[in-house]
Amino acid sequence: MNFDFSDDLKQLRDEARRFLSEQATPAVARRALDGQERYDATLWKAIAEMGWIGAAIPEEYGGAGLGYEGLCVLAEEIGRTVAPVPFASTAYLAAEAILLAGTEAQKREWLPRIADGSVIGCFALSEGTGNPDPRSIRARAVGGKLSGVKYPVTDGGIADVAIVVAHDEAGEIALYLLPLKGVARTDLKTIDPTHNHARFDLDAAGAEKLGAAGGWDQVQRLLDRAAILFAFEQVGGSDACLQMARSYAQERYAFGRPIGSFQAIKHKLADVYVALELARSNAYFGAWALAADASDLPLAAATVRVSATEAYHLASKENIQTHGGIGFTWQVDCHLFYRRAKHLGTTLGGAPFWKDRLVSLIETRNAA
Amino acid sequence: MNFDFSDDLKQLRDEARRFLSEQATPAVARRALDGQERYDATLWKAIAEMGWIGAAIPEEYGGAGLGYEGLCVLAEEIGRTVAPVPFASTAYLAAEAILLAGTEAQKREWLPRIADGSVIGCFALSEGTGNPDPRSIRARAVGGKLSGVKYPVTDGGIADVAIVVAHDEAGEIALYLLPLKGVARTDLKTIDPTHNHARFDLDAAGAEKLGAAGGWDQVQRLLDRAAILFAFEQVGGSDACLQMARSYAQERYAFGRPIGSFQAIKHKLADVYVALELARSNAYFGAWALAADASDLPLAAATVRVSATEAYHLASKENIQTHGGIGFTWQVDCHLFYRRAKHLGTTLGGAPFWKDRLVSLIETRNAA
Amino acid sequence: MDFNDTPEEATFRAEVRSFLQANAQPKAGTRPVLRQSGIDAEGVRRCKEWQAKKADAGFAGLTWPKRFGGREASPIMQVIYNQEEDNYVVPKGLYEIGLGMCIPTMMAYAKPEQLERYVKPALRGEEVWCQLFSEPAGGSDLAALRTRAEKDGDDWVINGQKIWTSGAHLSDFGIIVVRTDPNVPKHEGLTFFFLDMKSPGIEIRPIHQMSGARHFNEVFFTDVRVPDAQRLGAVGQGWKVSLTTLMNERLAVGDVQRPDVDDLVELARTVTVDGQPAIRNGAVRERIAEWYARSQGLKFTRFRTITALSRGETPGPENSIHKLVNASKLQDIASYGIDLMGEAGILVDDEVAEAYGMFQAALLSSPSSRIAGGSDEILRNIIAERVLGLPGDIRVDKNVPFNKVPSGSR
Amino acid sequence: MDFNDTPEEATFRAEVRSFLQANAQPKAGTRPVLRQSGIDAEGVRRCKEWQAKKADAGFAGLTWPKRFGGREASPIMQVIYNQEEDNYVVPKGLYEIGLGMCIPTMMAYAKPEQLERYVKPALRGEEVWCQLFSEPAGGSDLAALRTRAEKDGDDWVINGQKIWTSGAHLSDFGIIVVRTDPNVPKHEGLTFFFLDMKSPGIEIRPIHQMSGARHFNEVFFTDVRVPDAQRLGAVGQGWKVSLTTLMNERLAVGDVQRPDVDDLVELARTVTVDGQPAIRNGAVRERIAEWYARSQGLKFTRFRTITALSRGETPGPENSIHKLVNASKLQDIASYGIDLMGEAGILVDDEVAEAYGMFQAALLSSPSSRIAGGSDEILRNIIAERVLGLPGDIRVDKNVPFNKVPSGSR
Repeated sequence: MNFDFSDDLKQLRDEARRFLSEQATPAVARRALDGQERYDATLWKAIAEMGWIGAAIPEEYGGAGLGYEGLCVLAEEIGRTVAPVPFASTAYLAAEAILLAGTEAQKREWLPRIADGSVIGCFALSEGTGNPDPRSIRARAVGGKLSGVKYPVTDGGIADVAIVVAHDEAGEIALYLLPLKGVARTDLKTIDPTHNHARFDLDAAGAEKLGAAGGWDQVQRLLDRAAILFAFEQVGGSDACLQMARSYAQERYAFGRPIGSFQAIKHKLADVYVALELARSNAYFGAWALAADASDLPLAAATVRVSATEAYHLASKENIQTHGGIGFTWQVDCHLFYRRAKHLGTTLGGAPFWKDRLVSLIETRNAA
Repeated sequence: MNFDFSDDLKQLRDEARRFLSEQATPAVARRALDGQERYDATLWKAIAEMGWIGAAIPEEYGGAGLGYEGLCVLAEEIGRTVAPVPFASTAYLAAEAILLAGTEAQKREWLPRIADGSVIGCFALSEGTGNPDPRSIRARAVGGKLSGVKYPVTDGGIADVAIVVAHDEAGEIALYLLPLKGVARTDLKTIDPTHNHARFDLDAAGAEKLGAAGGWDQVQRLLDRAAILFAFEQVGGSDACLQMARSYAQERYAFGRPIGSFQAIKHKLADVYVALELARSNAYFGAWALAADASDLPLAAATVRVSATEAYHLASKENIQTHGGIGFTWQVDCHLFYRRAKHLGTTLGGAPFWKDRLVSLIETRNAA
Repeated sequence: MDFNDTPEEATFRAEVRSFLQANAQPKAGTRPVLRQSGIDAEGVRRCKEWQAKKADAGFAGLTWPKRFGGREASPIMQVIYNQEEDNYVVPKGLYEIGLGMCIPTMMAYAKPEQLERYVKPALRGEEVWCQLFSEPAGGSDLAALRTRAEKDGDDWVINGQKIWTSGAHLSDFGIIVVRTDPNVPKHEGLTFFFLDMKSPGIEIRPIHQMSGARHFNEVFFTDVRVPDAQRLGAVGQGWKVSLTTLMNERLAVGDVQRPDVDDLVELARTVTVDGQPAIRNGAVRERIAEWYARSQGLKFTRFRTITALSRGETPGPENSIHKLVNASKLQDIASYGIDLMGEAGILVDDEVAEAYGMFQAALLSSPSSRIAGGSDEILRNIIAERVLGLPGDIRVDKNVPFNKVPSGSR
Repeated sequence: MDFNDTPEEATFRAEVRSFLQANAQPKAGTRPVLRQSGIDAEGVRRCKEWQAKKADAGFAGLTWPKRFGGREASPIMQVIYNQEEDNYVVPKGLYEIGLGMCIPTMMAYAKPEQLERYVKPALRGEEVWCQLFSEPAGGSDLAALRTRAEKDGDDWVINGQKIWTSGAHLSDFGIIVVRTDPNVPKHEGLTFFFLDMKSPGIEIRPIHQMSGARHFNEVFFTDVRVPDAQRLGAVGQGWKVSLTTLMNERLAVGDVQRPDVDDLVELARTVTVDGQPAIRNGAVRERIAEWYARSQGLKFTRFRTITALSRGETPGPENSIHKLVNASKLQDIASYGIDLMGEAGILVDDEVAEAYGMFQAALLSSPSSRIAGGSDEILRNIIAERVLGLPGDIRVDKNVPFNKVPSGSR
């Protein structure tokens, strides 16, 4: 058994961590937070140049061909920051959708431009309030023209192309590839301003179907794969929060002793550590399932989604708590992670959705 | 507003506490625990003589006429012990059923003998695994003869009369009054051996319907009223556990200091205190609703059932935890309360049943 | 047990009601006020107007001595007033600290002529007061404050920094505790003053919270002179005076925080889970039941406190459970509600977001609820030590001169 | 990442499998063994027989030096052996402590001739060993032990009491740590010995647990003589020796505890909620999902540990998470399963109770899981201090002679 990343990938991880700790500082995120910019184009360009966006895209389509384990490793490091870049939207969702469902021509047209950073992607699933559900999809394509309302779309305001979930002429759920130039988009205010979010009002917008209609199953397949990659970001973010809390608890004194010597703090952070390690171990299994395209992938995805979402929410809120008063001020970074935790934990569907799905998958497995 | 018991009732409470702390010691419960006896007849007789069993039974039926607040006060004190007496079965269930549904003649026949302790009652609802549900009732009366299987019946092996939930000839759910002499009963082993539990195998056992058939609503009404009285026992038991844990934490030293000076213990017991106080306050509202026969009674009952069940389970398990190794030995009393907590928390239906019911009642209230 | 007023209480309640009916707007809808981004000039004007009206009608300082414009009423009357006022839209947020904490401390320690000068203007709302206790290095360790005062002639000269001062920028006066002797143990070297917030050398900066709110301030002191006559209590007795102030905090009734469980019920009727209203889902029902039981438990705990008050008893540290339970409940309800909304749960714009963005606002404000005014950890300590009688934490700073106590790098 | 054995591991695994196939019964059904009321004479016979067979086949003491009958294999081979053995019904419970903790301590500290005498009989299961560390006054504070030994000629004379000694009544020998100097701080006055459990003056009494089990014993020492030659390590170095013993505990793999989440799933298909199988209820599904995620997280955490082992790394204190998570999960699953059963949830008779009474048995055994072998609180301390590097608790007993340390009344 070898249930760990290879030395090459660990080296990639260390390099990524070093790069991001210098280039993707909270100060960078704050430019988006304060509304100065909708994403950090410089950072995005640098990430593209290192080949990260196309890490899991095969070399024939312009990717780095590092495979999914490589993308997982990078996801954890990106999650460790609150980098204001459309990495998840582009690499885990748009590129994955095209890889999963696109025709050969579509792959050749789009993937190289995604991999080199010249095209930003996004995924337009939701139509207002609600967790992923085929019954909630009203968007419809008629004669290659998409109509409907989609919101919120993460990175929708800055993307060049969207993968849109809509009904085709036959009433089947399908994925559509929608170039966004000229499409009516409105920016939305959200709890995580370090990512752009937009609303699409589609009125016969020109789009092409991604391969053949795959129905809701295809959407779910995309969500499953993305859930594993998101989980690595969540694990990275949880770890960042735990490290922040730990450092603060070692350095901050009250009653003449480091606050980290009080069991109220020690045991709180031990609980965060436990949640993080469980999530990390489940994420490793997800990475294996993704790389091996295992039949266990859906179950692995739902499992890690549940534990990683729990871990990041816990780690980010208890990081604030450990910091005390300073922790809920705007100028201290704790809240950036708390906001991001909730954003990552609701995009792709919230915990209630994934818990229910997890049990359905257990039932299916047991019935088999 | 006067949201507290009267001075008279507080005096009753103090007297009851004094009496029980002397007469209903854990040593008494251990005689039942060790299988030496199925209940403590001496204690039962003493309780009867003080008029506690008939506390809420009107004087015209031989009761003390103290009202429901009085019975609540006594319930808390009894709950504080793990007394091996059929108080709940007799006073909260059998007597209450007769008061609620019985004819005048039935009241005159049975209540005085219940009040004076000469008749022990019990309530036979369950037919094996499952929470209260009219669909689970198979027992049936034909021509005044009851047939079916009922288990577990708390105190069923020592009772003289049972209130049995069964279908009448018309297929309606009704309460039946079943004298137990000659009825086939088998003792059952349970997690709480300080109460007798039995299985009834009824084969055309002679019984009489309690008043007119009231349907499941009548059963639920009985459960609601009993839930409030049980809650006072649960509050008393939780408080006993908290006091045990608190004393132990003050007296037991580790690392040169009382273990109660460690925040792991302090904060654990603070959480127990919080759960207990919330339950106690909800119980007070239940006592008011019972005494006033308020329309809020069902909602009050479900609410306090949820919080009292949570409080007692928490208090009893963390009492063991606070005691450490000695806490899980047979000879230390912690486990008597842990067992009793689960017994009280499942009789009348477990927390999942009552939580669901609570929300149904909120929905009904909101719709009104 | 009953929920009825005594005849005296009923008379008073009727009086309050008719005052409020004549002078204030009943709370109409259920839409909560979410973003409290501090009080602007117009807000200050409305607060002052309302306070003057209350004072003129005899509803300000209900429990205060008559010679200061009070009624010498029992605390239960204050509760009744608050219950009734809560049904109306009235301007809030300017006087709670001054009237609730500062002036009572003055009444306990200031000279008669100072009381003549300050109490009535405060009661009528003409002068606003703030409380300057917390410091960056202190946090939960309130007494570890470092702002120092040195005697210079008849004055004291204050240097240092206070933090988390609500309404400092709107205040005319403040009460402050400072260190006058760093060579003795923590609690022994403190002295208490009141001061003019317009004194030279005071600089006030608002604190920007993660929720966007700016309720609190940092207050910097550079050679601020305070006459010794404005000292409250003896030199070195500042901690004892502070406890008087903090004791008055205990009775403050927390505002109802939204979303509460009723808002979650409403949300659960609106959003769907697996094609059905969320309220039909067992998991949602279980959460609602648990939070409902907790909310009701707090409500009836408050009723027990009110009963004790009406008997003339003094509520004790057991009241810590309200904030402890409420703060986490708020955070958890907010978080869960957002999860039910799915991806759109992140929307905060009150025109677009479900339930006016109430859940999102609470997600961002609740972390401060778990910290400000006594963190979860401090509240559990209070319950454990002062209610349950468990031993205190081991105190390494006990009997150690303050300037020898380890203080770390942050 | 892969789940494959290395060629060497695969060869070894095949060897283990063929040994087990030839010598043991595969686990047939799923019915768990619930009541482990200690090992009777027949159980001892079967344990001894099986251990001899294992030793003869070279599967006992896998990681031990060859000169003592071991194979000098890497720890991963032990893991592989355990994984495979876990698929078979084999007698257990007699040798874990002796071979896992006592003999490794002997190997580190005993004289060569003692090792010649004791190791092989232990490995073949001919002699049983126990470990005498815990005391009533100690608890989590293991080193606060009071059993004393005084030098008398070439012997030491032991008086006092040990507790929680598994298998004491079945043991031939034991290792023990005792206080030889109460006038120095706690950790400095201890000395370590091995002794004959049949020595005069030893009295063994079983402890009756709340679950009904009688795994543990109290062991009383009255003037028990142990030759100085049986001392392990120097006088006063007993704590250091104890740490060697305890370090060997860390690798012990916890048995799978039942009911686990799969049992809850099975139960939820059987019992009904509101007329439907419980598994259709959202609340039940949510719990199942959360516990499943936790169980899987632990499983894969173990895979990460095994990977580290197979690379020759030594697992550290992070392994504390297994017991911490499992013990509460067991208690919670047991409690919740019983709640789903309603009133009949209290039945314990395995013929009558749902799921063979597995949930009820766990309700009663799980409290000990949260305490024995490191309480929840100690495990969180270990994680906080040794994994996260947070400061230790304030130690009032540090540098204080043991007989001057406050010890309370219990």
